[in-house]
Amino acid sequence: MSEKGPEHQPADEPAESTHVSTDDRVGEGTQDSASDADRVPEASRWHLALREITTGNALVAVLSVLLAMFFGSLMILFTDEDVRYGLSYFFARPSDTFFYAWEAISGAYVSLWRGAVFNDLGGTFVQQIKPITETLKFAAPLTLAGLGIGLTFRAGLFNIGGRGQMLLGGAAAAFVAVKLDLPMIVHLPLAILVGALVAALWGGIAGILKALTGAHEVIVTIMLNYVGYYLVFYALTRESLLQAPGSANPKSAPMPESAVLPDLLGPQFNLHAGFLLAVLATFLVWWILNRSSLGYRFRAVGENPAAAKAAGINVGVAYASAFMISGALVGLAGVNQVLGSVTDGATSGLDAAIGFDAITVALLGRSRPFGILAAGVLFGAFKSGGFFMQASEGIPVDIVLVVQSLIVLFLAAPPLVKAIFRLPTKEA
Amino acid sequence: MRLALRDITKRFGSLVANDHISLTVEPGEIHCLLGENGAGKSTLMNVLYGLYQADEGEILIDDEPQRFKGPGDAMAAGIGMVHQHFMLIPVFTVAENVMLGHEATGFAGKLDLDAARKLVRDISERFGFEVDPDALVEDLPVGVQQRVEIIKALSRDAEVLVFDEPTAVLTPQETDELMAIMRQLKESGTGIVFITHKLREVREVADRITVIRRGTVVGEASPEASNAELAALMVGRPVELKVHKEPAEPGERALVVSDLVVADEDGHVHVDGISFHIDAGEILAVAGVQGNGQTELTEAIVGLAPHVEGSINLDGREIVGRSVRKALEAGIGFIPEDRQVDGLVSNFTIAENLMLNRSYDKPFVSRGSLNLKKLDTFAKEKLAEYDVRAPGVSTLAGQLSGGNQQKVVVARELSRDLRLLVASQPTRGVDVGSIEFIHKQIVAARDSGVPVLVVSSELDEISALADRIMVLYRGRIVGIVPADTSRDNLGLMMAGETPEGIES
Amino acid sequence: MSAVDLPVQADAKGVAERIPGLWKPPIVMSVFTILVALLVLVSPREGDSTFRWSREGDWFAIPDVSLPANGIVWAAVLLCLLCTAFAAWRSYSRLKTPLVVIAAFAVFAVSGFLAWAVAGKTLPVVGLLAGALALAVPLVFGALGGVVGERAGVVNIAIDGQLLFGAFGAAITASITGSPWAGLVAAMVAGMLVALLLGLFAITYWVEQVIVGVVLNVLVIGFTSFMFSQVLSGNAGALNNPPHFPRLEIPLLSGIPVLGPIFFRQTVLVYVMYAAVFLVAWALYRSKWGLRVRAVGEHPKAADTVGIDVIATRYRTVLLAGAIVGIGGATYTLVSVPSFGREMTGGAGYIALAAVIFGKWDPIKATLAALLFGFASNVESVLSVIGSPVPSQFMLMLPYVVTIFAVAGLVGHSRAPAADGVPYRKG
Amino acid sequence: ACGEAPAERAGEGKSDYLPCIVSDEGGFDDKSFNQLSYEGIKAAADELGTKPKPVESNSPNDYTSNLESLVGQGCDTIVTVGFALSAATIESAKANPETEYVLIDDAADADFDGKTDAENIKPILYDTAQAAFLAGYVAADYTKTGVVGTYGGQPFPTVTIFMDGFKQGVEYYAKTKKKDVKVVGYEGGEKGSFTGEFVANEKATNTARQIIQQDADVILPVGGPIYQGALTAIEDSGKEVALIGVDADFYETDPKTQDVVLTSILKNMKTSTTDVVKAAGEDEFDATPYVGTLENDGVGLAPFHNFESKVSDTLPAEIEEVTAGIKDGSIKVNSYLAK
Ligand SMILES: Nc1ncnc2c1ncn2[C@@H]1O[C@H](COP(=O)(O)OP(=O)(O)OP(=O)(O)O)[C@@H](O)[C@H]1O
Ligand SMILES: Nc1ncnc2c1ncn2[C@@H]1O[C@H](COP(=O)(O)OP(=O)(O)OP(=O)(O)O)[C@@H](O)[C@H]1O
Ligand SMILES: [Mg+2]
Ligand SMILES: [Mg+2]
Repeated sequence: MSEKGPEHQPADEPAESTHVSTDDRVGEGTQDSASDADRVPEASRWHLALREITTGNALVAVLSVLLAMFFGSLMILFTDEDVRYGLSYFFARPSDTFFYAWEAISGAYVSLWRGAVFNDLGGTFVQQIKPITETLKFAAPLTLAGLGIGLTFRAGLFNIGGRGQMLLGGAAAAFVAVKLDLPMIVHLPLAILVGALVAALWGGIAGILKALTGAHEVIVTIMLNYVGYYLVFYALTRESLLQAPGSANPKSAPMPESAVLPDLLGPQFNLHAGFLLAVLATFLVWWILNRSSLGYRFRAVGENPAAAKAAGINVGVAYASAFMISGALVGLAGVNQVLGSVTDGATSGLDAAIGFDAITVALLGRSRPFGILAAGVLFGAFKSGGFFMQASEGIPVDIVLVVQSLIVLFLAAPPLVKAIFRLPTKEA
Repeated sequence: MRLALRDITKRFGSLVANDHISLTVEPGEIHCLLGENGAGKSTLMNVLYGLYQADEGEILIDDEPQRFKGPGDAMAAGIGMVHQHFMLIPVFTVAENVMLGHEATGFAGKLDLDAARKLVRDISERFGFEVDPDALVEDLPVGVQQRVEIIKALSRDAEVLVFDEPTAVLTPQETDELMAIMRQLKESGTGIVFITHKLREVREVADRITVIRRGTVVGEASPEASNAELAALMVGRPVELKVHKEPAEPGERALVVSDLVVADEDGHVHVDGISFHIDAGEILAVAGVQGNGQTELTEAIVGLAPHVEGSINLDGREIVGRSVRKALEAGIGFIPEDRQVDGLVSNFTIAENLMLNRSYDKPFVSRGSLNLKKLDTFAKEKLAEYDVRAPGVSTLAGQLSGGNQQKVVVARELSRDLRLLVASQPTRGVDVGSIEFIHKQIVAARDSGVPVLVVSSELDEISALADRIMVLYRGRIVGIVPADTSRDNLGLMMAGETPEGIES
Repeated sequence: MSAVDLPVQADAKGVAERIPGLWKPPIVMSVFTILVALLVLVSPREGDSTFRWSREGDWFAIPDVSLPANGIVWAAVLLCLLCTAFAAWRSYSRLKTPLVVIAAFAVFAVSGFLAWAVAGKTLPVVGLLAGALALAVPLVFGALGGVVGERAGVVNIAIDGQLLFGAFGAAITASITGSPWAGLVAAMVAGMLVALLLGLFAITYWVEQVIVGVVLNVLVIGFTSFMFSQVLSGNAGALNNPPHFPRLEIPLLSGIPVLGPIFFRQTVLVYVMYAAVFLVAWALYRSKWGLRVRAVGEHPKAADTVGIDVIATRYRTVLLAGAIVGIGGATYTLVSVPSFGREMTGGAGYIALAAVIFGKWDPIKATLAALLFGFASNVESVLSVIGSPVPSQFMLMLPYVVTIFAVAGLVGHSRAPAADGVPYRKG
Repeated sequence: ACGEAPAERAGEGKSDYLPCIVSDEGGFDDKSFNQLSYEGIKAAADELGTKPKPVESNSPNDYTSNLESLVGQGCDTIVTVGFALSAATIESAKANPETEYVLIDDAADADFDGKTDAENIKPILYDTAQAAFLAGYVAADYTKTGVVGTYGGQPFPTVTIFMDGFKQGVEYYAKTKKKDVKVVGYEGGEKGSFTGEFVANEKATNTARQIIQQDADVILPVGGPIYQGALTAIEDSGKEVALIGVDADFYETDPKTQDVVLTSILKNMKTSTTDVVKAAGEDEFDATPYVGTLENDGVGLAPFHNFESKVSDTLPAEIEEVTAGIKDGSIKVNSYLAK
């Protein structure tokens, strides 16, 4: 389940890029390791560098993105009104079609860029750089949830329960936020903590059931998504629980100031401390996985539960604790939503499908903490840019889903990308 | 049918696994291939069988060059292979396994299982096997599984049969039976390629011997050559075949097992009320045909078995009902019988594997955090001490050859303060050079006062290591006998009989 | 864990198998017995519960059964207790609880609950069961496709994508051609298209199959939603107005009381489903095709060594699985509702995936798992219509909670085909 | 792909007034308020000679960003649809006092002081219960089995207000006419049958089926496209079951329903949105809240169309009467808006 990523590996980590199943001695696994590079004589440095560029991961990544955008363009072209209009008299004046096509595609991607990174049309500096801060804002929950899901991957588990964990975490944080009246120093941390804790317990159910009864975690987490959703929905319709007093809508009261994640760059930007939380969590997860004994055991259990068990590692405890930590992280994504991004009240939609997007984020980040952070930022950029693109070009944000998923697919299959671009493949 | 391999070269990346190897197999000949782990024997056979494509060279049958695109072509040409790792589908019956790939069918592709059953029975009869065509392969003892492999090959009228390390998992009796079958096949004109690490077997059946080292043929040897000569040819240096060991000096009673019953989760009893003891500084070797409770016995001691009754007492403390971790912390070292399944995490580095059983506490963990420096130093030490052939401590364990993987496991288990060592099949599939080394380590552990329980299906290994021998049959003890008990008597006991003059 | 000749990955995953599950049935059964008893203890109901068995068109009418609600519940509790005691005795004797006892227990517990919930009202039993079947149809096809693909060693998380794309393809094609049959074929093709992508990445490029599946689902959602808003909604009349399969009563059979209306007054797709379940089950275990598919999924290398083309077999099987799932997709737009809608499968593919695992990769058991889910959903629907004493959110939770209990309590660890999810690489 | 190449492309905007609209999670093809509001803004834009900018939301995550993007695009008027967008709309309105906002289906009153929280928001609300009350009355009169049914997508107030009014209408009829008519599928509050999603799927069909099996011969599905499930269920049942539409007149918006639609509960979002946006485009934006009632024709009952001959002769007159009663307050219809 865990793919070894292209990112730089700490010394103690296996620096391989492909998962090689244990009885499978055919793999290309050993080939692209660092030791491979060591063996190459000095003289061919330049040659090697060239090869590294044409066969390396960076190029594949860039090409994957290009390829995905190409397919996205096709969809835009196919549905763009102007292009179809141009096509209606294509043979009379083909140049129009090409002009419209260029307009449509460049318009889409330029606006994507403007919405995600830098808006050169913005009147003020703040407006110009606001997109990048929006990107980071969207990156925060994706990263947090991605970290949680990536962590379970590393322990050989599959957590599809992101939605439920986010909902429970967010709802619990909202509960603490709206029901208690405390000074910020206590209130905010308490809300965050309770959110993470409740989500940890919720996530833990899957791990504990797996440990105790062997119930398949995929089934349990899928089912818990629905159960969690209806639970939160129920809470939102009860004033004693979450519903805003006096309101008939299934929505909580707005979060009080004292429980809201503070803005990072002042009020003119929406970027809040949730991003900080995500970065901190990245370091924490990195430490857990690579430097802590707990993480070592997670990885051992993930790679070979039988050997881990024979070596005295309690596999059930590892499953349960991995799921709890994962739940807490995913729950923090929910907390981030409620206390940071959408502070006007919790709803049953607070998860914003991030629980599922995060699976892709974790996969794209190859379950490596910093990879996940990078993937989270990339997806955040797509999200932020998507809104801008929709508003300015009228292209539905769904296209972003398509481009995103294609990127993940292509990145996961470098030989395909290389074959499409006719690049040399490394010796197998 | 006369088979010839000419100048076969096979590369894996920069590694030349086979370097211009030539080889002929005459009809009615048993041709032995010898070589260390990783010498390239299996690779050569896989090329012959069409699983790999040779980079250079050609395969000739009766002087006709062949092009094998896959095993299908090779089989069609009359080549059969019994693979080092069996190619049987565990959840299929014998008949299904045998018919797979050339199924007899009725209406709408309906399987004609009766035809397959008949085929299995016919071939079994011809060779005097007893194989139930409707038994599930996973329920069969390894020896029988091997016969299924042979039936599979014969059911396709193979004229050249390749046996890749077929005896690694067999008992002496089964091995003898296999030898008999090989001779019988040879009589009927089948050519046989036989790969093994056991020199005794080679000398017993070989008509010709080819020795491979590092992908090249280093020479032919005569079947009359001595074990020492063969071993030296294989490894490239003289090898001590019999571990030199002083008589045991047993100390206090260390492990006392009484009335032990071990059942699996389905309630099947595998160990049925056995009692024995091991003293400090003594090796008790457990002999028995695989599947007679040895695995469950070791698992019960380590705490891996689900249902255990009775008592296992180590140094005066009861360990039944303890977790594996508690058992290991009580000082039990455990070399599991299948290193790839239970012994190693193949995607972990050597260093990471060396701390697998000490992931909770000192020396590599303090306050929940890993001490990587210490681990690195430790791993480098052990790499040198145990002569693990690897580029470095951060090499992935899965990339090591079987022998080197086993050394990593042994190094890990022996580098703690042990109160008991449980070693299951410690040298299975390991080449002679590594066997020598691992045996020395086990004896050294004994000499330092550690009680040792060795389980092996290898009588040579049993005799080489044991101070006393315990024979298990169907979960019960047939007898506990001195180390110098004869092979024949041991063989009888392994079949459940008590030979005369032996106290049980 | 012993024999060295088994493929390693088969065993490396199987640690949980050592966990003894003998006591799970009695434990779960006692929990449920207590729950049912609590119903009457905490909130006893007034009046009679009426169970209606007959439908119009039956050969003869079975009269309604009307009994005091509390009485039925107590009787159910008693029977449940008996079953639990029996299960406990079996576990004590280290024996497995027979499936019949579990099934009987389930019937008693469910009857008790239903009697409690419909006190003073009438429960249409036939409608309850017929609806359960209808709700389960896409799940059954999804699960069947999942079973077939995974038996060949390709994990299919993309069932949801295949259902959705099938529904999409069926809607457009049937709208354009005016024929639901063309729509059905299109749905199969659509399912195969997704399967082709799955195969390309999972089989040819060895991409982790879970990744491919998850991502394909997202891809299909993105694509169909994009097309829906850009193309379909503008031309709903021409492109999103499929004709649908009419209900087809099987003469004679449909008149059998209780069974007739449940099984034989359905659309043609349901009859296709019966055939599909039977065919897949038969072919998987009895035909040459099935033997080879299972071989490839259990031990591809072994299959290769006897001359079976592993890659081709996997491609063919995955495509077939895609076509089967596609039929399930067609039920959305050709049976259930008269047009395609954004994300209209609502994650049914994931439920089907759960049914695959729950059903232990067996076509019949997976079908039963899908039916169980359909039943739980329909209990919710029926009770919410009749009016149940439970808030709607908790009723809506019901099928999911039931599944968790069933998986944790009764099924436990299930063993996938040994090479499921493991790409095959040749030397 | 042939034809003449035009010299100049027609249909480009004449006005530089830019009306915009943000949907909630349902999207503009929800066959409900998003769609109707969108059609409303399109109609207004057509009249004004401009083109609206529509932006869809997929989650609550998106509201703020979508609003910001639209402000960035220079929108003059932004229509936001649904209570879910309320908070985001208030926030955006406060930050951009120059821009005009129209919030549909919510009062934009997060602090419950009875006043709109920002002066540049015009809330548009509909007391649909009044029209649903009439529909309930019609259903009760029409039914032959004495059972009518309803089901919803999710228990949101904008959904349950229909079910609530409908139930009251049926009960009113039962009481005044002393006839036994029963409502299945809704008991008040959140107790009732809900499909859990605003999606047309087997669950929707099946729920309708169950209602029909309870002998209901009039059925009111509330929640965007879920009524499509009822169509299938009605056809499958082979019985004479009538459908009551919501939001718009189904007879017109979905020809497939023409044979079964008894009447529809109108929530004139299209018209009100058009009116408000047109006024804004003509610089006559007025932020006073609008509550659609029977009185101001904001809500109402659609004609019986094909069913004119099937309802009782006296019904139209009785409906007139009840309408008058509701208007003058002599008949009380409870709803969260009326309290
Ligand atoms: N699929 C493969 N990919 C890369 N290298 C391989 C592969 N198979 C074998 N090798 C390499 O080829 C060499 C020969 O391996 P082979 O399996 O033929 O050894 P062997 O002689 O059969 O050893 P053993 O006695 O351990 O079975 C090894 O050094 C190994 O590194
Ligand atoms: N993924 C891999 N890539 C490259 N080489 C590999 C890979 N897996 C195994 N090898 C190599 O294959 C060779 C054979 O290893 P293998 O584990 O097959 O041993 P074996 O054939 O079982 O031999 P034995 O068990 O007798 O030592 C080893 O030298 C090992 O380095
Ligand atoms: Mg070998
Ligand atoms: Mg106010």
